[in-house]
Amino acid sequence: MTQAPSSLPTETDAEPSIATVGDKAGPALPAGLTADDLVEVCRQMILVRAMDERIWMMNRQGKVPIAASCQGHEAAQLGSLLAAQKDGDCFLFPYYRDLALKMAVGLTPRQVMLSFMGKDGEPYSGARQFPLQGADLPRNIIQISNVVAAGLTQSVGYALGCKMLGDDTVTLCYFGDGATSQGETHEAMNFAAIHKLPVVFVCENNKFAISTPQESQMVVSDVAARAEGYGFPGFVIDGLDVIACYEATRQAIEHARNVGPALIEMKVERFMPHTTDDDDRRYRDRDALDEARQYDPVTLFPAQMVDQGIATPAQIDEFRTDAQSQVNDATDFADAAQPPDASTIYDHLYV
Amino acid sequence: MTQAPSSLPTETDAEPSIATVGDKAGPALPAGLTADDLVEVCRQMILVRAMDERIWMMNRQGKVPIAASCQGHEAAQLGSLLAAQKDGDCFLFPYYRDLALKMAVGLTPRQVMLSFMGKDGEPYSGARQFPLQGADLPRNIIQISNVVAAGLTQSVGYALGCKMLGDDTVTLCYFGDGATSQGETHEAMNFAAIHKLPVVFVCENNKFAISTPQESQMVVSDVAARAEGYGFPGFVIDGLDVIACYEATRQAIEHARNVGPALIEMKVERFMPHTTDDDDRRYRDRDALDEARQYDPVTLFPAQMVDQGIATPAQIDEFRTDAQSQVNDATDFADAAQPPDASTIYDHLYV
Amino acid sequence: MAEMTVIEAVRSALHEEMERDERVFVMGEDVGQRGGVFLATQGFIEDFGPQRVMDTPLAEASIMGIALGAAFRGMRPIPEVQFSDFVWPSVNQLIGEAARSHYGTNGALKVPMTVRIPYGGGIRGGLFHSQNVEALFFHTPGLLVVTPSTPYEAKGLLKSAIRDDNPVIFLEHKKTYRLVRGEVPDEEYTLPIGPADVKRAGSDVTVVSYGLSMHYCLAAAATVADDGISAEVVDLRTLKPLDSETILESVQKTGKLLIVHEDNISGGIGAEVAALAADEAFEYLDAPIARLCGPDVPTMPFAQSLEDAYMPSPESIAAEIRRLAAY
Amino acid sequence: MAEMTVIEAVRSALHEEMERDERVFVMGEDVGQRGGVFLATQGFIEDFGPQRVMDTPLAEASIMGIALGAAFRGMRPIPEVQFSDFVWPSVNQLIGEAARSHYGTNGALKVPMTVRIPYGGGIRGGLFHSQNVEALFFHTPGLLVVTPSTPYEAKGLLKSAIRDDNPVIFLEHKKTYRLVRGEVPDEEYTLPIGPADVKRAGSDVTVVSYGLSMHYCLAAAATVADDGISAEVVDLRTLKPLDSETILESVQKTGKLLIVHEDNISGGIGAEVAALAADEAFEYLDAPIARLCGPDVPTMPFAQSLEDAYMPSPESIAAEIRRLAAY
Ligand SMILES: Cc1ncc(C[n+]2csc(CCOP(=O)(O)OP(=O)(O)O)c2C)c(N)n1
Ligand SMILES: Cc1ncc(C[n+]2csc(CCOP(=O)(O)OP(=O)(O)O)c2C)c(N)n1
Ligand SMILES: [Mg+2]
Ligand SMILES: [Mg+2]
Repeated sequence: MTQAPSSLPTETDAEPSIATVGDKAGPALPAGLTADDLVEVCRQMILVRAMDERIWMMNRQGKVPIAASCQGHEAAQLGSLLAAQKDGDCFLFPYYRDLALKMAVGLTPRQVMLSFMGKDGEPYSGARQFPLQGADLPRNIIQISNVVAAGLTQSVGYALGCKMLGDDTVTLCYFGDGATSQGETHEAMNFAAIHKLPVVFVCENNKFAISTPQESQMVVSDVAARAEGYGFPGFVIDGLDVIACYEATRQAIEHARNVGPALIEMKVERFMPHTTDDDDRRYRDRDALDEARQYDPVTLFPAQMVDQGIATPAQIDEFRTDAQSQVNDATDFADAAQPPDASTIYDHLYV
Repeated sequence: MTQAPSSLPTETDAEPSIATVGDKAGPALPAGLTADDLVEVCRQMILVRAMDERIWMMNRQGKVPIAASCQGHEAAQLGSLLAAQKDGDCFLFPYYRDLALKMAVGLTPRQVMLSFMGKDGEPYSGARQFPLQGADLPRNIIQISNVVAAGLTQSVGYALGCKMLGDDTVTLCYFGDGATSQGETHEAMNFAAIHKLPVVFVCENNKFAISTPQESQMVVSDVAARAEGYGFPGFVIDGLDVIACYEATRQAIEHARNVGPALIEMKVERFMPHTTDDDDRRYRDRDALDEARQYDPVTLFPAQMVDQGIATPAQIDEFRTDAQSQVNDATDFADAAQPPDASTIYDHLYV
Repeated sequence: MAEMTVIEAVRSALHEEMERDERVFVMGEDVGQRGGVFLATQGFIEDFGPQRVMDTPLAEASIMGIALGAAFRGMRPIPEVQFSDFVWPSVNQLIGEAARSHYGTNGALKVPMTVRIPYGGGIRGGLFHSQNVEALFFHTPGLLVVTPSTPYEAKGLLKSAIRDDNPVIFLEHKKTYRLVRGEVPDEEYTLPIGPADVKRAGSDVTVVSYGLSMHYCLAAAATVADDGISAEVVDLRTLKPLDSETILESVQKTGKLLIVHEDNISGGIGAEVAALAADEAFEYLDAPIARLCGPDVPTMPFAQSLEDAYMPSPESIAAEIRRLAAY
Repeated sequence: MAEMTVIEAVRSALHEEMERDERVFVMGEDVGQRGGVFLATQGFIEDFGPQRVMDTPLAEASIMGIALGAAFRGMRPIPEVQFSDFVWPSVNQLIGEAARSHYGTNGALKVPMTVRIPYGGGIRGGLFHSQNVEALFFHTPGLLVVTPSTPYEAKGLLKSAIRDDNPVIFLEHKKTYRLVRGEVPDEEYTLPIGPADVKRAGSDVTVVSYGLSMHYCLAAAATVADDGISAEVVDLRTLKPLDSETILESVQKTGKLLIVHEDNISGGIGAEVAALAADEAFEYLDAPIARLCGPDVPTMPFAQSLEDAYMPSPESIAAEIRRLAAY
């Protein structure tokens, strides 16, 4: 039980593989992926980044009360999601930083902007909650709250329900490094292991919980090291590498469906302050941050796709233009939208 | 950090060593121990067992509302405690099954019996709580409640306080296998590791949480396997072997004081039902239980001490006689004692 | 009609609902081979197998979070808290998450989950095996809170709770488990969540209670009847929603209100019942509103003398009724 | 006298007490370099070092359990909950363990620990950054619960809390942090935990409140004064113990009672205040006891329109005072 199945990536795969992907004489496309898939990831990345930047700007204009940026997490979220989408039978419990994931499942920029501005028609909670929190059931997503780690046991319970009902569904649960300190994370992993549940734990480790660096959160260098104590495999992945995240998630889904839980730790960077309320200059080394930004996946991945002849420069340009116009449209649309009617405050308290 | 210090017992020491101890040509006494110490352990064991049996009987007579028996845990508790006592600067957070430990620190049989019968003069809580729950500060013991695992973070906080105040004290925290499932156990261990606190986590693993066998509680075979995920050493010890428990605790205390936390897992047996309220015939295999009882430390350890020429048969006989008379005296005393005055119910609500 | 105890009624309701609907399952510490520490699920593992009668690790927060997740998938979990005292580590999942899942998704998610919690004192449980935990759940919008007092109510209300699509906190008073016996229909029945029940009609004083102390109120009412005092005893049965109509009707009739519960007085259910009457039945009140409740100390101490000092009793209740009647 | 905001007053109290007593230390998420998300400990790490200004992992239960253990050893920890909404995973350590440590050891242990909790809404916090959590702590014997409304109270009460040997739940309303300014003495002072404060004297209606809504009550009282209605505003300041004397004195004078809070109405603090008056000031009451509180939905939704619909406001309070005055 404590051994990794041979098909799963081993820790040595954790070496940054962007260089390999960028290599013109690079390897064949990973199993199950087409060039179109990767071009689509380029499109999503560019769109998400444009949205993310606009949302931040709207906060500064006083129109968006709060936002958590996903800048630096895009490769991890989109690579991982691509595996879930290819699989076709996955259910997702994301967390508040998963904007790329929540958009790439099909939510429109207009819906996203309604959410951040708290307007009527908001898709997750009817604007009762912080942006994109609640549920998007048509797209297989539940995220009840932003109470850190509360979703982990729920995702395990969802996987249990699936198993009891005979579904083939695999549940993917996303969370940050900070969430690993919570007792419920331990409880969730232990239970999933005992019942060999079809669940993948996906840690987006950006090495900070708000201002608290990883070394103040844990002694070990990898969250994945905890998996062994539960008797399931844990893997460390370069979270700036779309393909590596895709591949690890793909194999983890397979493992989850056939054997039991797996833990994937995607090492990512948080390029922005924790949220729009945060000022990271108090605690974040600027040089280290500048250095990290050199590896921005939203710059590197499209460039590599072009280098590899998978995408054309024209396509990328078009994505950028298109993203700006979609973001503009969404902003205008949401700005003009109405807030929910005050009388609805009592709706849906009980079934 | 994840390496065990070379002085600590390694996992191979986990092999039952009673045979070795019992060997007439056995090894010299372990570091720091005298023959008198071991004879005293014999005395304590015999006394505790006599008390434990009497308490159970008193429950059947309707005079003790509830009791958890320590039968099968005596070697672990007394061996471990001996190390703490020899050290001379330890503070203890035991749990509800630690009768041997709570008695061996110096509580009299009369005090113990007052506690189980809920009478005035009860030493831990003034009979406000279940037996021997509360605190015995003169003997360096705190156990606020029997809410499983609640004491772990408190013990870590105590160790933090000691460190902040510049004490040399090492805090020992005792708990069962069941407690390891609780989220707070994870949180306590992680925090202790980060701050390199002087705390020893002592798991008395009797392989059952009430009726729930270890395999329904965890996938791994050793709780100690979790330690690595926190970056401190974990060790598996034969908990029926007084000397092994002494030695492991001694070294763990040293490690805690000089390096940081350590986890000791003492594999023990629970010879009795969970508590006087339990009926273990519903879930416990009788043959396995009978087999386990063959290794009763309260029978074997004194016999080995006699075999080794450390104790004399006459001494052991005297311990038995003496234990019975102490237990009789304690029972009569507590039976005749008064309940606390009803008017005291409002005392000590606030300082 | 069969006579049974409260625990037998609970067991019978659980068994029938598990037979009726495959999505219903129980989970908790020692519910399997052991059949639960109070034997609510005795024999279930033989009838339904270990998956639907699931022994969990000792970790309450996960029991609730996992039950909630399974409910999202359409299962109808019945997580058990072994003793109410151990519910605290799990309350974030109950009051933070479960209670808000429907509201916080604008109606998208349902939470068909019934949390069974043996609670209350009078059984020498001491500080950590006696707690009354109803006040927190009562204060949480989105939850239903049910407190049956008799086998008839326990069975009928538990079946309704299991069929309800809202999260229900189902509180079973431990001391009633074996102490209280009563008639239970042989045929299938349910009782609606919500309505209180006037367990004894009277005209001089209204006594509102629930759970174990409701029985003490009935005993007290019988006692004072000998002195010609007519007490009406209202059994709340459901705390949330509170049946304000039945309470107010009774107070409008008697003009005098006594609320009795074993939970600590300050901020207990009695405060809300008093506040309700002081607002909506103000014109009818002929006496100060009285509460006879557990004192403000951390629940019943272990010693018999101290436990007795804590608990409301038929005698102390009768005295309070007499005082009000004479006002 | 210096004018400062509530958060500045909190910071000043913390700093002074940490200077005064080496055993006082703060711990919590991001209290170190970040200085806390509300900057209550801004600059502290430079002054007191990382051990006494301790960043913890994201794990609330352990924050409380560890603080409690350190208090047992004689330290005087001040654990911070980043937002009240995240206190739930830790409540077992607070209401189960800390509140009972003195009582449950028959007086052997003391718990000199002050839990700072920013709470409350009106800041677009939505369901999970706005919660009122006072009712549970109010209902727990063994705790003290403090809810300052102004900088003067925040500083004086926080200093008393830190010096107290009982566990204190210190609730700071987030919206008052920067909104409410006021005079604070330059010299050392403390305010006693317990007494309420009559913030405005009046003779027609008693208005009882605390925290943010107390300010709305003052505004409402000023408004209705223009119509010749004299409202007395009682700021509870401390919820536990509740200053029943001040409340009852006021009600005996005015004969009319309105309780205002932002927390959900059912089972909130207002219920206890109403129950108290309905019992002990019954003979003086000239009108039904009224409560104007948050509705029974899971706290303030995120959308501005819904948040506004939730919150009591000076206007809605004034209307309620007028209604009572006219009764
Ligand atoms: C239980 C709980 N405690 C505290 C918070 C406040 N908080 C929000 S996010 C956060 C840090 C989370 O860090 P991590 O899990 O690493 O995710 P990241 O933001 O870095 O992606 C904290 C402390 C919370 N939301 N929930
Ligand atoms: C939080 C909590 N949940 C449940 C219980 C009920 N309970 C008491 S002891 C116990 C089993 C504990 O097993 P373990 O930790 O292995 O200790 P052992 O009794 O085997 O020595 C349970 C479930 C409790 N006391 N506390
Ligand atoms: Mg992080
Ligand atoms: Mg055990």
